[in-house]
Amino acid sequence: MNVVVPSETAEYERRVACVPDTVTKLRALGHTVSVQRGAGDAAGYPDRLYEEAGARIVDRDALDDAELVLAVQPLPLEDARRLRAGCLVISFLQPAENAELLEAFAARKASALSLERLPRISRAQSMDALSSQALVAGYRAALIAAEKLPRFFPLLMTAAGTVPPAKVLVLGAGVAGLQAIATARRLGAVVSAYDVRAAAAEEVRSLGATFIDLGLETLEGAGGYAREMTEERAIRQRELLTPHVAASDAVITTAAVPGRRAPLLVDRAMVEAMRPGTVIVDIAAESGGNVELSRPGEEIHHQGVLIWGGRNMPSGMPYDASRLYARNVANLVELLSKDGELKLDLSDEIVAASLVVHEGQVRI
Amino acid sequence: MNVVVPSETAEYERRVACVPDTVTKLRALGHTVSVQRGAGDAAGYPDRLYEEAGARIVDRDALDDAELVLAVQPLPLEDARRLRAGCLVISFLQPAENAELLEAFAARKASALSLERLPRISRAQSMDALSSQALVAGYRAALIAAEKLPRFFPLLMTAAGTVPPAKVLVLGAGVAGLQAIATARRLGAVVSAYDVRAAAAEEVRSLGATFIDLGLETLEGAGGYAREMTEERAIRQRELLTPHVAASDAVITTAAVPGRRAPLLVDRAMVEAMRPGTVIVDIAAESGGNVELSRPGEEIHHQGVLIWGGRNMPSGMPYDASRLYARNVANLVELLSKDGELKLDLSDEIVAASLVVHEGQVRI
Amino acid sequence: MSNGVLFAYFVTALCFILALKGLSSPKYARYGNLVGAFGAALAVVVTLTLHGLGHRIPIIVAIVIGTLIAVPAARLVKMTAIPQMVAMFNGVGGAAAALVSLDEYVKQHSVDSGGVAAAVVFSAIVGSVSFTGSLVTFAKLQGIMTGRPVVLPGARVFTPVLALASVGLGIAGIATSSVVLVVVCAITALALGVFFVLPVGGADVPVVISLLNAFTGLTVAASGYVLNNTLLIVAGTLVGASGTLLTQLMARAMGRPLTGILFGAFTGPTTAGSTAELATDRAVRSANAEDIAILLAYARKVAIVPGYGLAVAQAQHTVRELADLLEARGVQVFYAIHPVAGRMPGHMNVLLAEANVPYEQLKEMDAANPEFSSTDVAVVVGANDVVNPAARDLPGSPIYGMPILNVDEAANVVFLKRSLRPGFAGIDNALLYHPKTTLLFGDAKESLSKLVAAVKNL
Amino acid sequence: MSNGVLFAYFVTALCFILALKGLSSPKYARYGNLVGAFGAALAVVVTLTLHGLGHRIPIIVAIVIGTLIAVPAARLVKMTAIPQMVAMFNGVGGAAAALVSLDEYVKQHSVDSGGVAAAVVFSAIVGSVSFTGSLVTFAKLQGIMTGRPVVLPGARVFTPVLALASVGLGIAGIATSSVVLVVVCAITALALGVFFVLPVGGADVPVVISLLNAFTGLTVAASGYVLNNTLLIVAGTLVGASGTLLTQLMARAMGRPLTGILFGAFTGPTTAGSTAELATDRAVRSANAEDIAILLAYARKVAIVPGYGLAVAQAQHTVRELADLLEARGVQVFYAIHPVAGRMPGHMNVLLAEANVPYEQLKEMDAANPEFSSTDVAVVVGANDVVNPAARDLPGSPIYGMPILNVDEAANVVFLKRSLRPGFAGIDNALLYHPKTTLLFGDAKESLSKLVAAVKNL
Amino acid sequence: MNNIELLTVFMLAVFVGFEVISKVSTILHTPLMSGANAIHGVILVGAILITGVADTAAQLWLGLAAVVLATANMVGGFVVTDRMLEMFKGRRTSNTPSPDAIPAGKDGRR
Amino acid sequence: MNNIELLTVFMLAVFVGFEVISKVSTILHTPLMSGANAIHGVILVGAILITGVADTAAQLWLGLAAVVLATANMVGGFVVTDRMLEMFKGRRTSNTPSPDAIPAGKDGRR
Ligand SMILES: NC(=O)c1ccc[n+]([C@@H]2O[C@H](COP(=O)([O-])OP(=O)(O)OC[C@H]3O[C@@H](n4cnc5c(N)ncnc54)[C@H](OP(=O)(O)O)[C@@H]3O)[C@@H](O)[C@H]2O)c1
Ligand SMILES: NC(=O)c1ccc[n+]([C@@H]2O[C@H](COP(=O)([O-])OP(=O)(O)OC[C@H]3O[C@@H](n4cnc5c(N)ncnc54)[C@H](OP(=O)(O)O)[C@@H]3O)[C@@H](O)[C@H]2O)c1
Ligand SMILES: NC(=O)c1ccc[n+]([C@@H]2O[C@H](COP(=O)([O-])OP(=O)(O)OC[C@H]3O[C@@H](n4cnc5c(N)ncnc54)[C@H](O)[C@@H]3O)[C@@H](O)[C@H]2O)c1
Ligand SMILES: NC(=O)c1ccc[n+]([C@@H]2O[C@H](COP(=O)([O-])OP(=O)(O)OC[C@H]3O[C@@H](n4cnc5c(N)ncnc54)[C@H](O)[C@@H]3O)[C@@H](O)[C@H]2O)c1
Repeated sequence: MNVVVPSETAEYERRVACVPDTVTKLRALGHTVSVQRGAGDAAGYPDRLYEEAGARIVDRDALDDAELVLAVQPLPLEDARRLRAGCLVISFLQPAENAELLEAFAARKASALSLERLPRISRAQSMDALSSQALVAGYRAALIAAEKLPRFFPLLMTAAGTVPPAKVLVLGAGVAGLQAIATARRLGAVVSAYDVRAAAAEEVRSLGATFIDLGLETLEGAGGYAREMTEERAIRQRELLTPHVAASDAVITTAAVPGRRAPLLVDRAMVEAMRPGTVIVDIAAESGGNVELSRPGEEIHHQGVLIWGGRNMPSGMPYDASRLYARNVANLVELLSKDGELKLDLSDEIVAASLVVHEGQVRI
Repeated sequence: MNVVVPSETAEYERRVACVPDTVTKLRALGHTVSVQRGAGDAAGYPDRLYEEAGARIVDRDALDDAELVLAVQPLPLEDARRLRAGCLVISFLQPAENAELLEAFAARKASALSLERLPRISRAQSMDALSSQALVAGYRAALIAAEKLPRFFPLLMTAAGTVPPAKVLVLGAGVAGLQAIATARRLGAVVSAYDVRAAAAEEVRSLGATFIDLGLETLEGAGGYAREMTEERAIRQRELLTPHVAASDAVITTAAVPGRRAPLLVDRAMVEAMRPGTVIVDIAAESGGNVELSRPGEEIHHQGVLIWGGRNMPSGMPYDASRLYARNVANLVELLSKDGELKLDLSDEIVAASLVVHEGQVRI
Repeated sequence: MSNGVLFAYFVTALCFILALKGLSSPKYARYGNLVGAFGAALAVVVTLTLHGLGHRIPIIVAIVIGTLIAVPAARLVKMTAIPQMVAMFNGVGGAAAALVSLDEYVKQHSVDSGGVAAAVVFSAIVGSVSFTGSLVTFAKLQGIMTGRPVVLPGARVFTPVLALASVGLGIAGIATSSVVLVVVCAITALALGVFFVLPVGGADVPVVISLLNAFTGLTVAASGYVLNNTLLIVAGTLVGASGTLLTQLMARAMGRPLTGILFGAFTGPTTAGSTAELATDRAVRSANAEDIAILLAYARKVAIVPGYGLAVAQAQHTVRELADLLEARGVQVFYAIHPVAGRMPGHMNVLLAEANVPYEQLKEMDAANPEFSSTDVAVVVGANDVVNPAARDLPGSPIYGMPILNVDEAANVVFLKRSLRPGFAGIDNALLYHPKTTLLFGDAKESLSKLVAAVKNL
Repeated sequence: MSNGVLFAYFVTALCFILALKGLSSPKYARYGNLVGAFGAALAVVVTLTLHGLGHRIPIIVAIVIGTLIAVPAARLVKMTAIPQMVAMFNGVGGAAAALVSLDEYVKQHSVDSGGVAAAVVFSAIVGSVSFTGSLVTFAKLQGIMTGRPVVLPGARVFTPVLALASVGLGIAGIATSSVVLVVVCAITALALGVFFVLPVGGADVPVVISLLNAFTGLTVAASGYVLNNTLLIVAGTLVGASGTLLTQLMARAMGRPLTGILFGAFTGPTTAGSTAELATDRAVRSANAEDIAILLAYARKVAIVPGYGLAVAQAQHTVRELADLLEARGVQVFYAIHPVAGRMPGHMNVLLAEANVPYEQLKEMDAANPEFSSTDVAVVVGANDVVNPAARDLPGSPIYGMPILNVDEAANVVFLKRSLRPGFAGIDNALLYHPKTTLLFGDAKESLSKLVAAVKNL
Repeated sequence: MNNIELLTVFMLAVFVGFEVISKVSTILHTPLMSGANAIHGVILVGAILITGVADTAAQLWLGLAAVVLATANMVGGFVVTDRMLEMFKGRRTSNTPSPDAIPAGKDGRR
Repeated sequence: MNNIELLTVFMLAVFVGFEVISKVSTILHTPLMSGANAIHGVILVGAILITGVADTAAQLWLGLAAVVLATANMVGGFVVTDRMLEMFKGRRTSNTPSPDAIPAGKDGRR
């Protein structure tokens, strides 16, 4: 089958959906792989390596004959409109926000599989691109906080006096949050964290950090995710978090609820309660922000506090982010492939949940 | 005595030579402290805190009556020309490069103490600003390398496959280099290092990193510093280092020889031997650079390799850098103070070595 | 007896002490056993060559017969059936000792001192109890009868009555110099032996074997007293003392008081086995740190499989200590890291890096799996789902299809966890109940500390 | 003797065994000693009340005199002088045992069996050697004579001759039933004891005391044989055996073979003391891990002072293990971090953070210094310059003026380092030679591991 | 020996019996039990002695029965102990301890 | 007792003597030595016995001398051992071990 990997066109996107390693893997599954010229350049994978792995280097028109398109971001509308019938597109799709695109796929009788929709079951873990990219985001969030903070993370006792360790607060201890905790701890910071899920307390402690227990009830949603907060609880939570935020040198926020705007965890007053020279890294900035003042891709200075809003954070580490993403996608393709052909088995819960456009139908 | 702390005027300089803590200390020694309005702003020390510590907030004209001036960077010439006789200036001075400034001090019968010239004896460790600032530089160098590298530092075994750890090479294992090693190791990188001093091998290993033994003779200079390399040896060293550099994901260079141009450790060919997507952080860029292609304060992309040239690296973390610097300076002032008066005892080896202008004389 | 013979007996006693000493250290155990055998052989040969010994030929024939029965039995028995074999040998030893005392009593008909009389009765009763008791343990272990505690109706009253009766008969027999009464006493004791062991549950039987072994030792000492033979006294006492201590050690190792083992069936329902407290019907095998330490220390290749429990227990430094210790002993150790072990990607890497575990020792799943078949022991530290064979073998299981670490291919699997509770996925793990699996219950950090201490003590 | 008396003696023997057992564990040592004393008192009282004992009054007076001499001596002696006190007591015991045998010999004039004769000579010789040998050790330790090995000219030949002579005289005495010859034999042995101990160096004297102690034990056993008294045989043998083992353990703890201690002065020049290999004139006190472990385990407050050596040895995890162990025993532990310990600013912080030492346990210099005066033990792990009092007290020293950690204010200082070599600054550290300092030589990681093991074994 | 002397011997033997095995590791419980079991097979000496002076046929047969039983105890005991101890033969051999090597005491139910 | 029986007692006592102290920690070497030293003071029993049957004045004086010496050995030994062991009285007391508590064996030179 003809697999095509187009270059990403979105601004700030440096990842690529297929790396030379996974070219090899896809070919072993019986597919032919075409990669758009320069698609891997920004991620550190030059065309030469793809060729060595057995891919053809093509230009974007190859999309016309594609049977399987692998991408990171949703395809631009104009590309969707050139797909041939029966073609399958695998990428992040943000289906809730891209109704027009889904319609375009349906109109072309193309299928589309949204990686956001993969169920979080054990079998699907190796295809879980949300997890793998959240891993990258969490790691980078901690590094950025360390780099932006005008102080040391670790405790240092030196001839010029003792430098106390930085206090880092991580809000939201999902995949990204846990990785941020681990990374900040590695650098020597004193880390505490908060999350609404019941399991989070033990998970946070298993990384050697302190869990902040606000005494509020936990919010467990489906599939291991959190539920949305009521406004009342949100207010109470912010109130209780305020002293913790105010005492921190760096705050990293990672809270999310699938399919919703990110919960607001830190409002303006809380920022103003912080000391000057402190830093907030909000990796949920793109999906509405956990911090009232954060703007994706921007550094806001507010009363001496630096608020760093994340924008496509995994893209900041494109080489490994692409490697992980590409492997997720390749594992998914493996699941869908049979003897070199695609077989969309709707009785498989993974396919059923994530296939958002199929046979001319938008399935959500 | 009237101590004046002017704002730093140099570009990129965000540090300040006195922090509220050390105001208290200086006052305890019997001095009055005047801080220029906004001097600590960039470092995260607002005027309010200085006032609370008992400093007067003044404007720059206060330099006219200063008896002791504390600064980070060498004073601008015009400020030097307004000092009154007998005034002492303590700061980094780079005496070799600032002959005109020294003459200006001498002309005003002012004294100047260069922190670079402090002897590295045990007693002077608490005043050793070179060390404290190198500490900051080393830490930041590792963070920057981690942040710029498009891959992870640590090894991660995940559902999307295993990410190998980054290989980090540190060239020059002095104060900054050792701290860079420690920080990169904390983040999980596989670190190796090279230095010309004999003691370096054990020091590197004491941090859990690998020492690269090139089999060349060691170069021990005076005072625990290194000696300059002959050109012949420099070539041989680069030759032997090439495979190590080529195998690295990130290279951090920190080599320096006091009073000399930084030794050239990585030339263009060596950079070109590196894989695309790799990173070099040269914290010696300002003093000529350990890397042929580095430029202070710039990010150079050369054949896929990012070369990050450091420029005033401690300034990037001004809060703690200032805290350490200010304590160093305060400890020095304590040594020089007697009953609230300054007493320059030239029989003290610390004073003798670092006082570069005194009683109208340039002493070097 | 000549001084030469007595001296030979002395040497034998010395050999026995050295044998016990050797047997209590893994290094010298085998050697100790040989020394004991040498001593025993010496004593027998010297006795056989005694001047004036009658019936020499029949005796030698009897010895040959005994040997011909015992050696093949001991050589051919399956490893798993060794405990019942030991029980059997112990039983016949007890019988022999009782016979010797009785015989001497028959011969002298009446005895001169109260001490000797008491010794005769003692060895008749205790030897008989040891004999039939051992037979019952044999039957239980061999599966000839149920391994569950058997409490006959009225046993609670009947057993003490039987004990009193046999003592009473013995005293009466001595008092009246009656051979018949003493024989009847011995026969009563035979019944007593049966009732003594019946209520003991299968899992506790080995402790009882050890106790009966100590009994036999004391019987032999008593016989020695009757025969005025120092060797028998010393050897019997040695075995009696060490057997008693050993019984206690064994009971303690199982975490149960001796009285509970012996009489538990009368008092409560929890005697079925030492794992009764676990809320499961299937049996698991739990062991203590010393056992597992030996398993590890004498292995060639050990895999450490960390999971979320390692992180919860923050046992990363301790696990490394154990691995280092084993490596220092020449054991090859590697860490098998499952991609989703823990609760975040790379969780195990962060942990182990903190403990400075060299990266070279970490094997990712694909590299680790081919290793297990040549691995002697896989130590699963607080992991569960990632080694659950259901993911491989049980379509329909929620984790079916997830690749796992095939620890079940290792020769032995040791789990360190706190209970039989499942992990993240909430599903039971059949590997916990597998015959090649041993569990060490407790917090991972504590368990690992115990293992470290135990390995150091080897 | 009546059975009652014999039984009392039996109880005494039992008490002695329990006493030795108790004395070998820190927990029960005191109790063990009391049990021993009780047993001894029992035996003496029972003996005094023996029916038919003559000279009861003089005997009791003699006992009172002995007590009046011994108790004040034992109570008032300075702690540091206890070893010589023990030597003295041992010596008089040896003399007593020899006297008892001789007296019995004198009384019987000739002895019936060869065994008893041999026992008389044995106790005469060995008791005498023990007596004068102990006197010489006393003199050495008390400073009455030099502690250095004394090799009299010709001693190499003379000593063995003396030994042979005294044995020969003894045999002759027995053969001729001559009291005089046996007494002469004993007198020769007195001289032998002197020559035996003279060549032993002061540091090794305690080992010799232990050996003489075992000698006395054997003398007592021999006397028991002569008197046909089982209690004396058992007690004497117990002391002889445990004393012999103890002597070996002590020699091993000093890392020197027993023969080297006894005869080293004849063969080589290195007998002066166990620290002779250190290239220094000043004496240091080194100890082994067990001693230091007890010091630590029984302390209330322990300071750990890490330095560059900790980093070189990469012993951060082990030091934490030790600290955790001590804390678990209720000892208060803190880490005192000098600002320039190691080779880069914050070196110790990086290390200890890797081992996950809680930040709260770290005290910077200014916070740590006031703590030392209330600290029982400061353990200096691979640090040197940062605790060198020269920086405080010795103007002109290159490190003068550098603030240091005042570990010398702690009650005890323990250094873990590999040698007496100086640190970064290259200057000697007087604290190493201070009386309150103990050194544990070796790589810091290994030393710490040993300490961990030793503390666990307490 | 008189009774007190016997008591002394008995007491000493008890101590020796206790002390020599006081530090045994669990894994050796079963072999140690088995070895001790073989040792009390030395009753064979007693059996031989009484059989050697048997006067009546009954005594003889009783004695011979005791000899057979005691021999089985002793010989079988040492042999079976040796088999159990094979696992301690030495390190680096190919026969690694099997799960059976864990004393049955723990797993009577499997 | 005959000689072989004595030998047996002797052998058993040797084992007990060895075994009971085989695991002693270094810090207890000196107290243990001193305690053992006190134990052999039981020669006092022998001294009393011979003195009790002394026929001649010489024997009596010899015996009494032995009694005095043996008493000193026994009483002094137990008392001095007790003093040494004071440091083990219990934990959490204020008298922490002084450096003197380290056995002199290590530091004869200080
Ligand atoms: N890595 C990831 O990214 C990720 C993310 C989310 C979910 N998951 C899931 O998490 C699971 C990971 O598998 P796993 O095998 O590592 O963990 P697991 O299946 O959750 O099992 C952990 C085991 O550790 C034991 N344990 C907990 N605390 C302990 C302690 N203090 N001492 C000793 N044992 C302790 C528990 O048993 P006791 O209670 O009996 O002690 C439990 O059975 C997988 O199902 C995976 O899908 C992984
Ligand atoms: N922190 C900084 O920023 C910095 C920078 C440069 C220089 N310095 C200087 O470095 C010194 C630091 O003082 P310090 O007390 O930490 O170190 P130090 O004075 O250098 O002493 C270290 C001691 O550790 C011992 N040692 C080395 N390896 C060992 C091992 N494997 N096991 C056990 N012991 C070992 C050495 O003794 P043996 O050889 O006998 O074992 C040595 O005496 C100061 O003089 C300071 O001025 C500090
Ligand atoms: N079994 C699997 O395959 C698998 C794979 C990955 C993750 N997971 C589970 O899913 C969990 C969540 O994963 P995620 O990181 O993708 O989640 P996410 O990105 O949706 O959310 C991030 C975190 O924000 C938290 N959060 C939501 N609302 C919050 C609020 N109001 N205040 C504070 N915190 C809030 C969530 O609880 C979550 O931990 C993980 O922690 C993990 O346990 C399971
Ligand atoms: N005793 C004290 O008070 C004190 C205080 C601080 C530092 N020091 C010592 O001084 C040493 C150097 O200090 P620094 O960091 O300020 O030195 P630096 O900044 O002058 O040089 C940095 C490092 O570069 C190395 N270097 C020089 N030429 C090189 C070459 N050609 N190739 C590779 N490496 C080269 C040097 O050896 C040095 O380690 C420290 O490591 C420390 O041991 C002592």
